[in-house]
Amino acid sequence: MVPLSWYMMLSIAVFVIGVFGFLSRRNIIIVFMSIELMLNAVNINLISLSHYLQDMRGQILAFFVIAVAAAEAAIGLAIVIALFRNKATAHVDEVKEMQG
Amino acid sequence: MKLYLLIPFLPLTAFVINILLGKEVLRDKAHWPSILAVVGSFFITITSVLPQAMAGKVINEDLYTWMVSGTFNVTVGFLIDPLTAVMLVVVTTCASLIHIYAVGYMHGDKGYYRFFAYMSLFTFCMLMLVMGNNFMQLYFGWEGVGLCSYFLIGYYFNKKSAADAGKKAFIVNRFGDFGFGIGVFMIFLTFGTLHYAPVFANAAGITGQTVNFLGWNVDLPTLIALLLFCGAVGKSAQVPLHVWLPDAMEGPTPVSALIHAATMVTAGVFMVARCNPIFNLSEIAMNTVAIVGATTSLFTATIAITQNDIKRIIAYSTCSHLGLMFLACGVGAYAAGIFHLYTHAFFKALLFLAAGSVIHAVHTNDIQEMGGLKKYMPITYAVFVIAALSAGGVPGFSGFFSKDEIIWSAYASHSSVGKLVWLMGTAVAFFTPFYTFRLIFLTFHGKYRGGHPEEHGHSAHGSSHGSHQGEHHIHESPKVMTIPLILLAVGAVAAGWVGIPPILGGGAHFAEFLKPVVGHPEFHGTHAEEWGVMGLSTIIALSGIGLAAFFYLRKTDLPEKIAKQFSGIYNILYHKYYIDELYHYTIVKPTLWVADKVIVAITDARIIEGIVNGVPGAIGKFSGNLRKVQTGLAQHYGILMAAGAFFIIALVLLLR
Amino acid sequence: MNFQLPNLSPMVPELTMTALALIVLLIDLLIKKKEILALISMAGVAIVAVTLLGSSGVTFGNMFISDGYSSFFKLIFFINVILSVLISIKYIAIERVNYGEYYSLILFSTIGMMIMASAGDLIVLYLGLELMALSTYILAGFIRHDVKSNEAALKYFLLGAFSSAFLLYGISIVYGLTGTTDLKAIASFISEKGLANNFSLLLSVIFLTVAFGFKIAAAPFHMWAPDVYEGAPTSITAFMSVGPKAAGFAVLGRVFMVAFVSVKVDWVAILIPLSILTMAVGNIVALSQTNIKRMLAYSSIAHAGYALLGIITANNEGLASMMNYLMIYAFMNIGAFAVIIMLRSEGFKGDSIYDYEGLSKTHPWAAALMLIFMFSLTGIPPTAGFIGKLYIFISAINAGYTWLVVVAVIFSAISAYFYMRIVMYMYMREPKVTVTLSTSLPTDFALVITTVAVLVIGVFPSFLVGLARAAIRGF
Amino acid sequence: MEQVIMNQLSYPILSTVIFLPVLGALLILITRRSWELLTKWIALGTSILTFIVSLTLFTDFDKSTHKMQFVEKHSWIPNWNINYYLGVDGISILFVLLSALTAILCVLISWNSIKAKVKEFYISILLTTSFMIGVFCSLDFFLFYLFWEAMLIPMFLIIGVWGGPNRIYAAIKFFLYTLVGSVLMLVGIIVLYLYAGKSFDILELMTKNYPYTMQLWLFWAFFAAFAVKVPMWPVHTWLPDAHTEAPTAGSVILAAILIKMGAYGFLRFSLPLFPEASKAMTPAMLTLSVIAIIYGAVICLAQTDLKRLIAYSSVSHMGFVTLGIFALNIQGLEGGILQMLNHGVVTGALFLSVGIVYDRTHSRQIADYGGLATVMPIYAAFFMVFTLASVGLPGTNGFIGEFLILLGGFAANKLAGVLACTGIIIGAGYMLWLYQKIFFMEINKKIIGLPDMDIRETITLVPLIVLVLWIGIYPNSFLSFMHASVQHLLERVNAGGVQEVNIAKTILEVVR
Repeated sequence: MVPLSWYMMLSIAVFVIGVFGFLSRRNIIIVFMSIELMLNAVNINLISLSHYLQDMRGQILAFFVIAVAAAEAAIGLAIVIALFRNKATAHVDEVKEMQG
Repeated sequence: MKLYLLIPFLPLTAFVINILLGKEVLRDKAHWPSILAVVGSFFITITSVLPQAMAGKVINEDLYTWMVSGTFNVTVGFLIDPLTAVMLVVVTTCASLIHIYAVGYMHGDKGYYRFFAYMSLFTFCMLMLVMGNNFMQLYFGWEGVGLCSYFLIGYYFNKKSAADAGKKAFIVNRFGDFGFGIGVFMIFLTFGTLHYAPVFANAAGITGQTVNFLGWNVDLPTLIALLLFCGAVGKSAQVPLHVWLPDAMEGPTPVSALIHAATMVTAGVFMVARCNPIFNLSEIAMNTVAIVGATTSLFTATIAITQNDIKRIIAYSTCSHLGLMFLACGVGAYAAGIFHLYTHAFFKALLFLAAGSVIHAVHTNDIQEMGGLKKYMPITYAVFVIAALSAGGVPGFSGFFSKDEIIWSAYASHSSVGKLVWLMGTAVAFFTPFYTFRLIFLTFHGKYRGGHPEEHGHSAHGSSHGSHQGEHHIHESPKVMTIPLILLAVGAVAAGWVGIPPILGGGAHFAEFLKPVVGHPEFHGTHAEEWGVMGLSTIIALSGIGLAAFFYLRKTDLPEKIAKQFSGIYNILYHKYYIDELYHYTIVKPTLWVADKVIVAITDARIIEGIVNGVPGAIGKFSGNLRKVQTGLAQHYGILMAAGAFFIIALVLLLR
Repeated sequence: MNFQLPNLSPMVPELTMTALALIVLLIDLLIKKKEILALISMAGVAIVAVTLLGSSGVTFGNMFISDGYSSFFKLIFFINVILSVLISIKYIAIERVNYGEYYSLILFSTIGMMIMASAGDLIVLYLGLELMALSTYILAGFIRHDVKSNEAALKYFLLGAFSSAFLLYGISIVYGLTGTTDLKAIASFISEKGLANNFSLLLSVIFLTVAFGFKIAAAPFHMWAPDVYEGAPTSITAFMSVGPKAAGFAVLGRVFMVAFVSVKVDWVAILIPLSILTMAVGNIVALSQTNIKRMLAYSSIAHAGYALLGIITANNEGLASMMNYLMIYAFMNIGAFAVIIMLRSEGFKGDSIYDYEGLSKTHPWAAALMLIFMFSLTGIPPTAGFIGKLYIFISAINAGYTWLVVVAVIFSAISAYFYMRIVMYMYMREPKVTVTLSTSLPTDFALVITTVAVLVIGVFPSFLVGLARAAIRGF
Repeated sequence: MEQVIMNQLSYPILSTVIFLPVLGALLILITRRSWELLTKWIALGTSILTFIVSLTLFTDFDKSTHKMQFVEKHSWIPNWNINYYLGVDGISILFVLLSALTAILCVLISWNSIKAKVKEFYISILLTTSFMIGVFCSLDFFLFYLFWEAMLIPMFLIIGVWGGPNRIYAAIKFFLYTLVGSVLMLVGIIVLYLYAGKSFDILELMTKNYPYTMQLWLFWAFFAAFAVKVPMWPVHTWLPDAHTEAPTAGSVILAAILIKMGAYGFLRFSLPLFPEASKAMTPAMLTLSVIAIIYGAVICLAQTDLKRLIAYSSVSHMGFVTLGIFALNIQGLEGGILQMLNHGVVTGALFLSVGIVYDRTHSRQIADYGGLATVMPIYAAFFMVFTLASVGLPGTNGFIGEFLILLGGFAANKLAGVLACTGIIIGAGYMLWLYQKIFFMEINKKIIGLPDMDIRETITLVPLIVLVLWIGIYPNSFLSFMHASVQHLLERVNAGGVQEVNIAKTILEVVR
């Protein structure tokens, strides 16, 4: 039986990777992927806890998270395409028209 | 009906009539309301108030309550007692004669109605001051006369020197009133009321009381007396605060005669006499009054010798005589002081009016440009000599009796400074006749020195005029001016007879008349000493006249030689001991400098404004920097969010 | 097994609202004149507001609570929708984005908010939040041809997703600790098991604070707000500055006061510096703004700081004052945005504060209204802004945070400067550019509502305050 | 509540006095922009009507009791126990009348000097008047604070829109100065409200005793608001700017009424609510007042701008008022209140006169004037009376106020009294210097052909001349209003804590 703490450790690791990916990468798509990564880290955590607690809630929430993540991805890409059409850039750090 | 109420309110009505109707309606008839009012008051004083006072009947009634605030209750009330009666006589007689004189003197002046309006207002304030039955009304009259003197000195307001003189008079008086005001507060704090009757009745109660005043504890009666005396020093132009009186000569001559000779300046002496119960309680206060009086008298007498402006000489002589009055009060002889005030009013007013008539004729104040006027203005000359004799203290004239009374009471009094003050008094007795007769000889004797050719408008009195051939232009003043002169001359001679001392066979009625109010100082001194002192002062007076004659009649070049030889002393005297300049550099200039540099520039502009504009400015700058944190990059925002979360975790860990 | 439908009566407002949103979506296909859609949606929202009255109760195994607290917030959301729709009818026509989806997206976002307000369970809360967030992301980028709008949407999306990740992580930890996601169950679990100073619980509280802090634009997490408010279409900025913020506070109030009530000391200690920082950043940075939308963004951050005071008092009175504050904030904020929209006409952006110079000469009425809103936002008495602040300060001082109120009061005095600057430009400067106002009936109607509300509440606040107190009674 | 006498009159007089100007403002709002004359007449009519109505206050006021009169109390916001609670007593009644009178004068003086945005101007003037009267009549802290802050808005506009060249800086400085002060007071009010069991009723708050430390904190919170308004020494720099930049009517309102609210605040709130704290703080307050007197007076000596000089003279005069108030004895308090009234009349009149001259020469520099007495003799006479009143010459109202204050101040603290007296000397200095510079000496070529005062201007100044002389000669008609209320105030202040020695304990009794 794999102890719960290992899953927790995995989840934290993936989450941290996601956070750093989000903060450092220049390409928007990579940034999207790191958000997905963070969400999946949470899913791992939820599933392992749900199994550990023998309770269905975690898994139900995991499903919802996956569904929402999908919707988010769709909207995110739509926004990126709209932006691309106007400003032909795929790099987050070039999107700084507004500041101060 | 309280007839005496009319005395102050007649001039008030005259003032209101003149102010409202003067410009359009009365124009050059403006003098009628004022003259009628003041002569009316004079008539009422002589017929009803004086006899009642002689009969010993004292009136002390309140008209209406003026101010009520908690236990502080002040009324507008009237006190008629012998002292008030004397003052009323002095004020109303001088005022009436001077009003009549002014009709001639001010003839054709464009502010004619304004002049008479202010003169009536002045008479009203002086009468209220004199007749009041509480310190508040005294203060009211006090400031009222100060205001009128400001108006009248600055009458020729388009002249800068006149406007400055008016302002200077008012502000110097304010310095005096500063002490006087605090004195009045102290009286209220100690006695709980400001009315004369209760205050003087309980005056004895506070002997020996000490009070903590600004840290030192001071004997109460001395403190009150000295504070009141501050006011007197300011108003009666005594030494520290005398600078305004000579400049006050910028005003028209009737003003100088009435206000700066007969009435207003004597208010100080009246106040000291009125408050004698308080002054008697403190030895130190009495001595200060005596010493200040004596020094002023001597000090101004010496300056008068060197002056060349006819009115300024008489002004300094007024200061000197006022000094004598304070000297008398200081040694306890209030009656003598008031008696001198009474006689001084006549001959000093006469001197001023005569000088006015001279100026009116030659249109210049500078005696060096006059000379030999005897033959053109016989009446003025005669009257001038009578006044000079009386002022000089030549026996037989009123001046002699009152001055001698003072010198004798100084010598014979118990006060510790008596002898010193007596010496200074006799010295003054020498200088007074000297500078008065110097004036006469330079003005009326010798040949006419008015040589300046430029012609000037008739109405500008101050400036010099008259070419050599202008000499025959000079003529005697019109009737309306000479009659008052003659009447005053009679007063100057006869006024003194009412107070002839017992030693010369007189009944000293004046002192008896004032006894109930000011009491009678007990003197020690034999008849021989009295004769000795009187003789000494007479000899000195006559020698003064002789020296003046010798200097200015026979050897006219001598004064220049002496002046050059002792030029140091001469310059000091001529420049009035440089007091004006001293005040200017020690008080006026530093205050303006502080106002200009320190306050406007530093405290207000830099410190307070600095903070008031600085703080928002700093916030603005900080907001500019804080704004830069918003770089526009989404990832920077993400970093900051993560850092924020991390920061909170750290916070929680620390707090646990 | 018998399938028994749960009692849906508390859900009636949400259901009708969803129906309305779908209808609007369908009708959009059929008709050309999009204004009709606006009318329909407004009428629909009015109907839903009516249904709100009879809908109190708990359902779905108390995952969905519809009590006084949630209905008060729903009232705020409905007012927000109606006013936003009113001011956007002419505006989106001018911006040439006159699509029907605009209205349905607004309705979907409102549904999300309503669910958040009634969420009794962390999962339902998450769903409501995501529904609101996603629809608002699109709305933020609605002006497709304008780069600024796209950038706003992108930033909002990225940071929104980032914060919802934190939210989820927080929820998972709580779930791990207490084995449940139901707020009341969590509370009873914490109090029984005595998890008071358990670090992981605090960690989850912090993660939740981050997520909700992002939603209400509290200080360290506020960076998105200025850019998104400036970039997004003005009507959406108005919508966003009230709706999601109020929903954020609703959730913050419910989760912290119900679930974490026993660890009150800790989260209050967290929220105090947050509130001070929010007020500071909001008021100070606003001083040096030249774009009026950006300035109002920072002012809305500052107002979030004041509302946080209500949460910090951590008692019913505090929550009532916070609710009252948000309602008043809704009116005055949308009023101010309505005036900005009036300035937006064909060739004239009307964004910079210098465009307001001499407005009192050219359009005295618009200037007068803006003056009222500016004074209300500062919190000067005859206006509602003062009442909001007063109620917050009374409850805060009552809970012993006098020093915090002094700090808040000083910041509101600082805020006076940038609000007065607008009044100063309008009244004390000569007009440089001739401004043609694009007045339309709906915008005028919205302005009338907001001005009347600001002045009436300012002078007779007892109705609103009473409503807030009644709403909190059942909490 | 035994403290209060309900309104006996048939109609709610205080509410009418407060809301009549608002009604006038609404009327003006409706009139068309081009009918400027109609706007002016409506404004004048309303202000005169308000004044007449407020006169009935003057006649029906019962001087024997310290209780609040003409009281109206209606519940307003029950949730916080706030009522619409109005009442007037000896201290506040005079200022209601002064405000009503000033409104008329302001409308008259700006008849043809205000050209731009006439409608908004008269609306602001009427609103300011109504809020000011509201401040003086309100007995509920919330209502007081509402009027206190609301008055900032129209005043901000008056200074900012119709002011002089540097008006924006002056308007914002005025606004922020007052706002920062009053928000601290708001915190104080709420703390009081909560401590006194959730009640905003001032009279009820006055009956309670508060712990000393709390009193100190609250005293300083209230001090922040009132000291800015008075203005006391360190926080006065907004006054010269606001006065010089405001239009004539604006500076008249500022000088006549606005400044009085600070001192009124001390009287109505700081003294009765925090007696021990006030007593402990009196030395500090007296020093600040004395500094204000001397500082204000000396700085006047160095001024070149006419209005700025009069503004600084207000700082000096208000220094006297605060000296009177914190002397904490009957003479000081009554002198302070009377001096507030006098200062309102005199400085209001001085600003009106400056306005009259400003309308002709459009210059405020003293150097541009000279010899005006020959050009405009009637104007010179009027200005002379006001200068004398400002200098505090007996027979004018200034003297009565100043004498009582100095008497009270002297009794409270001799050093303060003596130093304050120097203020009179410097006061005489700068006022006479000003009068001489403008009216005497050679006629300045800039003012050769100036017309003298016309009917409208004379009508504006005549009532003030009457007031100056009336208070000067027979002050009891005004002092009698205050006796009961001041006595009650002193009992309240003395009741709390150490028994203040009644200054009238004269040695007289000791002697007898």
